[in-house]
Order: sequence, then structure tokens, then C-alpha cells
Amino acid sequence: MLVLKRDLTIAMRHKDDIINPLLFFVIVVTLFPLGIGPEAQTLSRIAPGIIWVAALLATLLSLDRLFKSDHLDGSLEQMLLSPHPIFILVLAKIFAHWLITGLPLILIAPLLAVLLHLDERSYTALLLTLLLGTPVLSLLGAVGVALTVGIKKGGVLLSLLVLPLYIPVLIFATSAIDTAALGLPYSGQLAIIAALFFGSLTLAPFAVGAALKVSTN
Amino acid sequence: MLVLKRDLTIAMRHKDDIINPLLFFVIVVTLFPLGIGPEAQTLSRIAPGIIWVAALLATLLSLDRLFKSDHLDGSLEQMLLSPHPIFILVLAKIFAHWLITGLPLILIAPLLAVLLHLDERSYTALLLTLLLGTPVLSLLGAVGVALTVGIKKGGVLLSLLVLPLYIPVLIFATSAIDTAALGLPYSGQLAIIAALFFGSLTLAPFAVGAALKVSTN
Amino acid sequence: MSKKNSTPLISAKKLTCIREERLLFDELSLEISAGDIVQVEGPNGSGKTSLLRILSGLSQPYDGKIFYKNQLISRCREEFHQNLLYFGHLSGVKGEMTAEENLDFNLALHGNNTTESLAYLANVNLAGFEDSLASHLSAGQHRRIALARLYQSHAPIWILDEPFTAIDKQGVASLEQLFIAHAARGGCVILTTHQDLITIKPEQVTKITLDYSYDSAFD
Amino acid sequence: MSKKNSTPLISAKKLTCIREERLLFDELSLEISAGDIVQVEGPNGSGKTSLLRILSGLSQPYDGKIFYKNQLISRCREEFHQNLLYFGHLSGVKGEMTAEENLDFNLALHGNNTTESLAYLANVNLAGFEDSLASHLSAGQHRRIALARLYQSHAPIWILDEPFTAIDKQGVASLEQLFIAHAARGGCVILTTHQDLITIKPEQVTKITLDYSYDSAFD
Amino acid sequence: MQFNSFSDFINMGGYGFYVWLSFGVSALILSLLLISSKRGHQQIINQIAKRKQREDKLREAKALRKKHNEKNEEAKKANAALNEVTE
Amino acid sequence: MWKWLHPYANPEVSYHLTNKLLPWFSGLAAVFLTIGLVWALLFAPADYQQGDSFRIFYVHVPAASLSMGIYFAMAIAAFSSLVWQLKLADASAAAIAPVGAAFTAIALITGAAWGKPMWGTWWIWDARLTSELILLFLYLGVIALHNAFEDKNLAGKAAGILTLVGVINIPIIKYSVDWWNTLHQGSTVSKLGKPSMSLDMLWPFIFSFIGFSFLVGVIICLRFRNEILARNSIRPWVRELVKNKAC
Ligand code: HEM
Ligand SMILES: Nc1ncnc2c1ncn2[C@@H]1O[C@H](COP(=O)(O)OP(=O)(O)OP(=O)(O)O)[C@@H](O)[C@H]1O
Ligand SMILES: Nc1ncnc2c1ncn2[C@@H]1O[C@H](COP(=O)(O)OP(=O)(O)OP(=O)(O)O)[C@@H](O)[C@H]1O
Ligand SMILES: [Mg+2]
Ligand SMILES: [Mg+2]
Repeated sequence: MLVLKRDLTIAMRHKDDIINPLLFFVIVVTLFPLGIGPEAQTLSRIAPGIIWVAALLATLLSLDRLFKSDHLDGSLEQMLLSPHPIFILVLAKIFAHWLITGLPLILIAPLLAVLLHLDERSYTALLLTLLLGTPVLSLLGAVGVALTVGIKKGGVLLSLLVLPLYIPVLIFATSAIDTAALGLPYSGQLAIIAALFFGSLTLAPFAVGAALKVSTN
Repeated sequence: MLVLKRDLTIAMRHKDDIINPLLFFVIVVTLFPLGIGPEAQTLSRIAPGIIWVAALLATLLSLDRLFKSDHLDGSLEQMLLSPHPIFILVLAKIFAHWLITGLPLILIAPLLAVLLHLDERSYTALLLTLLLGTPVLSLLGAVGVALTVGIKKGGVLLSLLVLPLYIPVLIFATSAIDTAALGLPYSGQLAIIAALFFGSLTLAPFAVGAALKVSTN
Repeated sequence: MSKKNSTPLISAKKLTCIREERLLFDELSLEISAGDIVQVEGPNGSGKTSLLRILSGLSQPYDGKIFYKNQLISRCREEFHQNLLYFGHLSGVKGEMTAEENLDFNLALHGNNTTESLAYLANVNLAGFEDSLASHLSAGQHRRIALARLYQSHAPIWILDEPFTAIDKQGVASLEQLFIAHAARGGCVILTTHQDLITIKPEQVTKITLDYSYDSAFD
Repeated sequence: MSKKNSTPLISAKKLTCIREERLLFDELSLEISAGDIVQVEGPNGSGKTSLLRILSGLSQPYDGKIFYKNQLISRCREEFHQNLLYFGHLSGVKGEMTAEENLDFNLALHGNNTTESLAYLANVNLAGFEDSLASHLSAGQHRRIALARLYQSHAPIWILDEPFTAIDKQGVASLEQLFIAHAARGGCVILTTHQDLITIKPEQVTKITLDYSYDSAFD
Repeated sequence: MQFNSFSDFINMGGYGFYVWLSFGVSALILSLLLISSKRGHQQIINQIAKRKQREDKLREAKALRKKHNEKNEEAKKANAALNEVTE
Repeated sequence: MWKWLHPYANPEVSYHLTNKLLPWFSGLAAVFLTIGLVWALLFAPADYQQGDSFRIFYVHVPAASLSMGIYFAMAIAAFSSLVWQLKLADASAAAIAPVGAAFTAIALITGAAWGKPMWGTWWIWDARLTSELILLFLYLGVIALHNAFEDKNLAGKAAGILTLVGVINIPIIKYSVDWWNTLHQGSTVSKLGKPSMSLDMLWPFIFSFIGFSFLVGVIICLRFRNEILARNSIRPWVRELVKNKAC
């Protein structure tokens, strides 16, 4: 898709766009051992929570890119006026956003898991939950951005809107990882995350489309 | 000071500017129990780290306001061209930023300490470290913003520049709180944070002034 | 407004626009057919931008309806957008992409082919700047990137809000020529500008004049 | 450039500006004295904005020096800024503040008193909009807030980059009157615009014409 | 009546602080909300009145400008007429 | 010629209707609340386990259950405003949100003040408490979004979209939080009261619950009235009103 290609081009042009959320993710995770102390047990106990919270925050910070700059320079208006259905354009942008931020997170997560002494049995669980969970973050986040895009200084407001919506993903993902660390099956939690994924995949683009129309009015 | 008054006016106009970083702070703190689990011991063990990391992140997110919007609408140019010394203008803006974000954080911190079951002996330490530490966050953050203000989408790059600078504050502050929880004196750590404060107070405004000139070139 | 017998390309019935409790225009009706060049006139803040945004469907009027070939535009969004080119105060050009990439994307977004985009850039005097990032261009060049789309557009309806901003005199003259050509081949142009048109003759232009009419709102 | 015998208010020696390996101007020298109205001309991208930013000290030239009353401007930053009013492509108006608050801040920032700001707003036709948030005004009204400062400025040097953008005809005419008055009382005006000046007569204006001279960059 | 004395009542069987904290904070929040909602009414009315004043001012300014323009036009016409006569 | 010259213009009618309803609601709220709370504080017997701290119950539980009911009402208003373009529904959603947030805050604070003597801590990460906290965040998000837009109509639409997204999420959040908590540990307060209540404890509760509900009605009416005025300030009837009441 066209929009997808453009967003990826811009991201490639500004490689920082890809690297920065990643580095933010890494830095936030490393702040915790610094703030909490280096004991391996404590760290491994809280590792899933920290990794996932950092992932939430990294996604949150990168959400701005989804529509904000397009709004400021008028491209968003042009997209709304294009003959293509809005929800497809929106979906393409969200997918590009996930490719740029979600995917790299997944790739670097094992490294952080090692840093925080995550139990080895939960590595797969960590990766699977990230794989299913980060798209949900992008999708739900897009709704928040679309709502706040017309507002100056939406930055912190966005977090307020979006973080509560992220809570179920956080809970099920961390509990899946914890369960895996005990050597128990965690397919229940995974199934729920998958359901969240498909639910938001079908509903979010429409909410985003409606919200964008309101924001550019 | 004039600039101070203006920034406060803008903040008052958008009361959200004050409330939202605060809410962000609270929400981030509540994410951790959700990600980690509700046991009181674990939580109270990691509480200082979590509160301070959340304070860092809340400051970070609100930094954008310092110069970004002034840059986009051209007010920054006008300030650089005004006959007043730049470092005074800068100091006024930083002070306004602290009043808007740092102070409310300090006021709400006790609530979060309760939520996370922080040891009662460390409440004073928490407040003192926040009181001395958050101005350092604003001052150092301003340098980062000034450097990235000319760059589109500086958001994540900013975190990258600024978070490493924040690490000393984080380490000494949390260690002061931990020490206080053990009932030991923590004046050493406090003295170091105070030194950081005075150091950045004298140096940061000049660094910011120079950085702004580069960014608007 | 000429050729009343043919179906108008775009028409509006009894538009009312209220911003901030100020009545900008009231019961404004208009019909614009192929071949028309319409200039919306009025002092600053009289509601020109508001009118154009409403005509293009970007904002909702307080009251009234807009038709594309006698169909409500909300009924035929895709067809209408296929036939519309809107150009607002903001140019929709991304500073992070080169001039050529920007034009290609803009063309493709509206379903035009992009094979000759280099030629269109040359049309707006940007030959040699194809590979410059848009953020490294001057104010006028930045807007020229967006305007380059006009040279390829198949859309009959052009709605242009101050297209001449930051454009030099030669640029203005060639844009005016383009408008005349577009009207001649069956399109229509709705534009605002505070400058006098140079090469377009007064008899070729229909004017819509907006002016404050607050009074009626309170009486 | 008139009255060569008095000290020029602002002068430049052998300015060279290179952007992106393109030579915009080379060894440009100029002297501007009290009473001058200087129009910098040139097609889009010829370096007008770059020149004005260099003159005002916002950017550094590749080579060359700028003097305020024969003093290097880097030597007398505060005095120079006290005597300078620069108005760029961006207006420096905050959408979150009302028109009046914006003007008051702008005036106070440059050390002017703010007692009569309502009158200045009325000067630029914004009477009645004092309490509107700037983000709720039209493009032209937004710029008028910034321009209102001109009516109070004691600074003799005015550097104005396309001050007429988005301003309606009446507004342009009254701005031109203001420039003439300013020059008459011993100030100087350096401006760029792509429109023809209407009320300022050609003999009152000195023109500096910039034009692409890329070739020389490669020789 | 469950309490024998007023101090008993305040003490609430040792839970006085918590009980009165709850009731007090609830009363405080609700009355603040009630008052601000009530005051909002007058505030909005005043706001509208203020806006109306502003609009009146605007109308005046506009009328003035119109008059001014007309005068100018007339002067111009008179001038033109004069010119014609002199020619 | 003006739409709003229609004598049946809806906002005006509902404005006057609210004005008429207000004294009734206020009176009923005052009566029920006084009876309920005086009864609760003075006459209801102390709980055999919890002693007099049980009296917090009479504020806590009405506030907690109203906080959830109010969100539901707001969601219905948001839905009708988005689907049927009812401008009045918009105004009512805007009026409801702060009331809901206030009651959620009260439930949290009274709960915390009850928890300190009963459980020895102000706060535990119990499922019910956590989901109440998240509910507060959702309310605050809606309010913040309302405040962020200058244009009230746009604000209403945006907040409406958020409210609906939130409605889909509330059951998910509730479910996830319940489930999360049971997985990690047994609830600290597995028997959260619900003592099969005696009638002399139940009656004051019923009175104060009804009283609080009417109070909600009063505040919503007051705010609804303000919203209508703010959204219709150009209409002649508002102008007329302003002329008489402005000071
Ligand atoms: C911050 C702390 C607390 C919060 C956020 C909270 C929240 C809630 C909520 C949401 C309800 C449900 C209301 C309904 O379903 O209609 C409730 C009911 C109730 N709460 Fe709390 N609560 C807290 C602390 C406490 C404490 C400490 C106690 C007593 C020891 C308590 C006793 C009750 C009782 C008895 C009910 C009624 C249960 C029923 O009949 O369903 N709560 N609370
Ligand atoms: N930020 C920048 N980085 C690199 N090159 C730039 C930058 N800004 C402008 N240029 C280059 O400098 C040249 C002159 O730009 P300038 O903005 O001075 O032109 P201008 O005469 O003001 O044009 P206009 O009439 O369009 O405003 C342009 O060709 C442009 O390519
Ligand atoms: N976002 C907004 N919110 C509220 N009111 C607005 C908004 N934008 C414009 N207005 C009001 O609407 C009126 C008309 O604005 P509009 O932008 O349509 O004017 P315009 O004719 O395009 O003026 P210009 O020539 O300056 O571009 C202005 O008086 C302004 O106060
Ligand atoms: Mg306009
Ligand atoms: Mg320029």
C-alpha cells in the first residue's frame, strides 16, 4: 500500500525514528536496576512487568508520529480528501507504525530479558505476548492520537487516554510470562490477547476514522 | 518576570498542562503493580525506584512544552532577538516549567508512596529528594530540549539525550530513600543532590542559551 | 454560474456558518458549473477559508447542504473526492521527504499516475531541486511542490485557498494561465486571494464577496 | 543608501551565503541609513529570507560582516536588538493566548510599554477580537496580531519578511502608510514581498535584487 | 440513639478519624461540585454578556469604518469632479 | 428563517424543563440524605465486627455503585449523540462526566479510609479497588478531552468516541483485573462484609442511597443547564435570558 510505503520511507530517512523508541525502551529498562538495586531475584521477579511497562511507554511516546506531523503540515486533510476509504489508509498507517516501533521492540526484547535475569522458561512467552500484544498497543493508541491530534500539546493528554486502555494487555501478557516461568501452560492468556488483537483490529480503524474527522473539522 | 508570567498564563489557560503530567505520573505508578503483582513486600521494596523512574518520565514528557511550541510559532526567534539577556529568559522559562510540573509531582508523591506501601520512615527522604531533584530534572532537560528543538520529531531523541543525564539523580535519590527506610542517616546523598542542583542551576542556562542559538540558525 | 442549463459541478443551498458565535455567512447559495473561475473575496476573517472547507466537505456547515452534480456530497464521498482537488493554507508537504517523493505521494494518494512527476516539478520551476528535502527549500519552493499537483490533476473541481501565498510574480502568472486552461477544458476553479489577478480578465471571473454581517445574528 | 554622509543604521560587508552547496549571494555589501525603505527582490528560493535572517543576526553568514552603526553586531548584541524589529515567515503568536495577551507579551518582551495595546489592536482592525484565542482567528487576523507591534515600535530598524502574507488589501495599504511614516521619522525598513507596492512610490524604494547565480559556485 | 454523649459520637468507638474523614471528604467534594456547578451558571451568563458587549463594539467599529470609507469616496468624487471642471 | 426561531427549538424547552425539575430534585435529595445520614450516624447499630467504622458503609457503597451507574448513563448519552446526532445528548454526556468522577473519587477515598482500620492499610491491590481506580482514570480522560477542545460540539463528539471505546473496554478491564488478582494470591479480604444485613442497618442505607441518587440528579441538572447555555449562546432566548440576569 501506498501510505505504508510513504511512512516507511520517512522512517528510513530518519533512521532515528526506528532506533529511538528502541533505545528509549532499553534505557527505561536499565533505569530500573539503577533505581531498585542489582539483586538478581528481585529483578527476575519483576522483569516481565518492567519489560512490558517499558514497551507500553515506548509505544506511547512514538504514537505522536502517527498523525501529528501529518496534521501540522496538512497531509492529513489531503488523506481525508482522497478517494480511498479512510479505514484502509488508517490501517496502513497503523501497520507502518507497528513495523517501525513494535517489531524492533520484539527483536530486542530477549536482550533485555537477559539483562533482567528473566526466567529462561518464559522467553517464548515473552516473545509471543509481545508479538500479539504490540499491534494492539498500536491500534488502541491510534484511537487516542486521532482524538488528540487537533489539540496543541496533546502529549500528556494522550497518555491519560491511552494508558488505561492498555491495562488489559499488560495484565494478560505479564501473567502469561509469569505462568510460563512456573512451567505451566499459558495458552489461556495468549488466547485472550489474540482476541483483544482481533477485536481492536476490526473496531479501531473505524473509531480512528471517525475521530480524525472530528479532529480536522 | 515577564516570561514566567506568560508561561504561567498559558499553563493556567490550559489547566490540563498541570494536571496531565500529574495524572501520567499516577498512572505510570499504577501500571507497575498491575504488571508485577499486588504483594505488598515486593512493592514496598521497589517503591522508591518506581516513583523516581515515573517522575523522570513525567518530567521528560512535559519537557516538550518548554521550547517546542515557541519554536514552531516563531516566538523563540523573537525571544532570542529581545534585548534581555538570554539566560534570564531561559531561567524564567525553566522555573515556570518546574512550577507547572515539578511542584505538583512533589505534592502528589505521598499518595503514591501510600499506594506502593513505601516504608513510613522514608517519607521525608522521598519528599526531600524530590524537592532537590526535580529542579535538576527541569534544568538538565532544558538543555536537551534546546538541542533538539530544531529537529522534527525530537521526542524520542530527547529522551535519549536526557535520560543518561538523569541517572545520577536517580541513583542518589533512590539510595537516600532506601537508606532512610533502614533508619540510617542519608544526608550524604542529599548533599550530593544539592550539589547537582546548584551546579546545574549555574551552568544549564548558559548551555541552553547556546543550544538555542544553534537550533534556530 | 454561466451556462445555467447544464448540471452544476458543485452547488450549495442555504449555507450558514457560525464560528465562535459569530455569524459568518447566512443562507448562502451558489452554483458553480464547468468553465467557471470563482474568486471568493472579503477582508481578513470574513469566512473565506471557512467557506472553502465547507464546500470541500472538510468541515460541517451549521446549516445547509452541498451537492456534487446535484447529489449530496455525503452520499457520494468517494466519487466527489475523486473529482476534487483541495489546496488549503497548509500545503501537505512533508519536510522529511524530497520534493519528488512528496509529489509522487500526493499524486498517488489521489489516484494519479506518477510517471512524469519530474516534468511537473520542472513546470513549477523546481528543476534541480528534485532531490532536496522539502524542509531545505524556501517558503515559496515549499508551496510550489504542493502546487505541482495541479499540472497533473484530472479532477474537474479545484478549490484553492490562497494559492499564491509566497509565490513569486512569474509563478503567479503561470498559475493563472493554468487556471484559464483548466476552465477551458471543462473544469472549475474556486479560489481566494488578496492579490489582484493579473492575466485573468475580470469578465472571466465570478466573484463571491463575503463581508461581516454580525448584526443579523442578534436581531 | 541615501544620505551617504551620515552613519548607516545597518550595513553589511562582503556577505556570502551558501546553502546546500548552492551559492545564494556572494560578496554582497550594503548600507542602509535612516529614511530608507529597501525592498529585497528575487524569485522563490533566491535567498531573500536567508539574507534577512543574516542581517538580523539569527543566522551566521558563510562569510562577511554586519554592522550596526559601524559596530559589529556581535559586539553590541543588546543595543542592536533594542533597535531592531524582525518579523519572519512565522509570526510568533501563541494560539493559546488571546490577541491582547499575545500583543502585550510581544511588546513587553522588547521593552515597550503595554498600556495602549487595545488601541494598537484596533489599528490592525482587530477591535472586538481582543479576547479571542489566537488559534480561533483566521490566517490573516493571526498575522495582524503580530503586525500590531509595528504601531508601537521605537526600534528604528525594521526587517520584515513578507509582511503582507495573508493580509487583505486595505491592510496592505495601511501597512505601507506606516512604513512611509516610519522612514520619515528616521527609521529604515527592509522588506521582502512578491506583491507590487501600491501606495509607496517607486522612487521612495531602494531595491536589492537577488537572483540565482549557481554557475559561479562551480567555477 | 447509639451514642451516650457527644464526645462518644465524635469518637465513633475509636474510629472517629476514619469515619469523619470519609464523611468530611465526601461532603467537601460534593459541595465543591455543587457550588461550582451552580456558580457556572452565572459565569456563563456573564461570559455571554461580555461577548455581546464585544460584538456591539465590533459593530460600532464597522459602522465607523463604513462611514469613513464613504466620506473618502465622496472626497474622491468631489476631487475628480473638481479636476474635470478645471480641465 | 432561523432554525432557532422555531418555537419548538429543543434546547430551550429542556432548559426550562431542567429549571422546573431542579427544586423537586433538590428537595427530595435534601430530605432523603438528611434522614438517611442522620439515621446512619446516630441510630443504626454498630457492626458486631467492625464497630462504628461500619458507618462509612453508608457513603462508600452508594458512591461506589453510583460511580459505575453514572458511567453507563454517560455511555448511553454518548451513543445517542454519535448515532442520532442528538446535540442535547452531547450536552448531557458532558454534564455527567465530572459527577461520575467525583463519586468515583469518593468511593476510593472512603474505601481507603475504611481500609486503614479494617485491613491495616490504606490501599491494597485488590481487584475491586484496582478496577475502581482505573474507572477514575477513564473518567478523568473523558473530562480532560472535553476540556482540551475549545469547540464544545467537537469536544462532545471526541469525548463520545472515547466513552464508547471505554465502554467496550470496561468489561475487559474488569475481567482482566479480577482475573489477575486471583491468579497471584487469594483476595486479602475474601469476606468483604456483606453481613446478611439486619433491617435497622438496611433502611438507612436505602434512604441514603436514594438521597445520593437524587443529589446526582441535582448536580447533573445544574451542569446540563450550563452546557445548554454555553452551546446556544447566540440564540435569541439565551440573549434574552442574559439581558435579564447578567451582572
Ligand atoms: C479504596 C478502597 C475501596 C474501593 C475502591 C472500593 C470499591 C468498592 C466497589 C467498586 C464496590 C461495588 C459497589 C457495587 O457493586 O454496587 C464496593 C462495595 C462494597 N465495599 Fe468497597 N471499596 C474499598 C474499600 C472497602 C473497604 C475497606 C471495605 C470494608 C471493610 C469495603 C466494603 C464494601 C462493602 C461492604 C461493599 C458492598 C458489597 C456489596 O454489597 O456488593 N470496601 N466497594
Ligand atoms: N534550512 C535550510 N537548509 C538548507 N537549505 C536551505 C534551507 N532554507 C533554505 N535553503 C535554501 O536556500 C535557498 C534560499 O532560501 P530562502 O528561504 O532564503 O529563499 P527566499 O528568497 O526567501 O524564497 P521565498 O520567496 O520562497 O521565500 C533555497 O534555494 C533553499 O534551497
Ligand atoms: N478554529 C476556529 N475556531 C473558532 N473560530 C474560528 C476558527 N477559525 C476561524 N474562526 C473564525 O472564523 C472567522 C473566519 O475565519 P476564516 O479563516 O474563514 O477567514 P478568512 O476569510 O479565510 O480570512 P483570511 O483572509 O485571514 O484567511 C474568523 O473571524 C475567526 O474568528
Ligand atoms: Mg483564510
Ligand atoms: Mg522567504
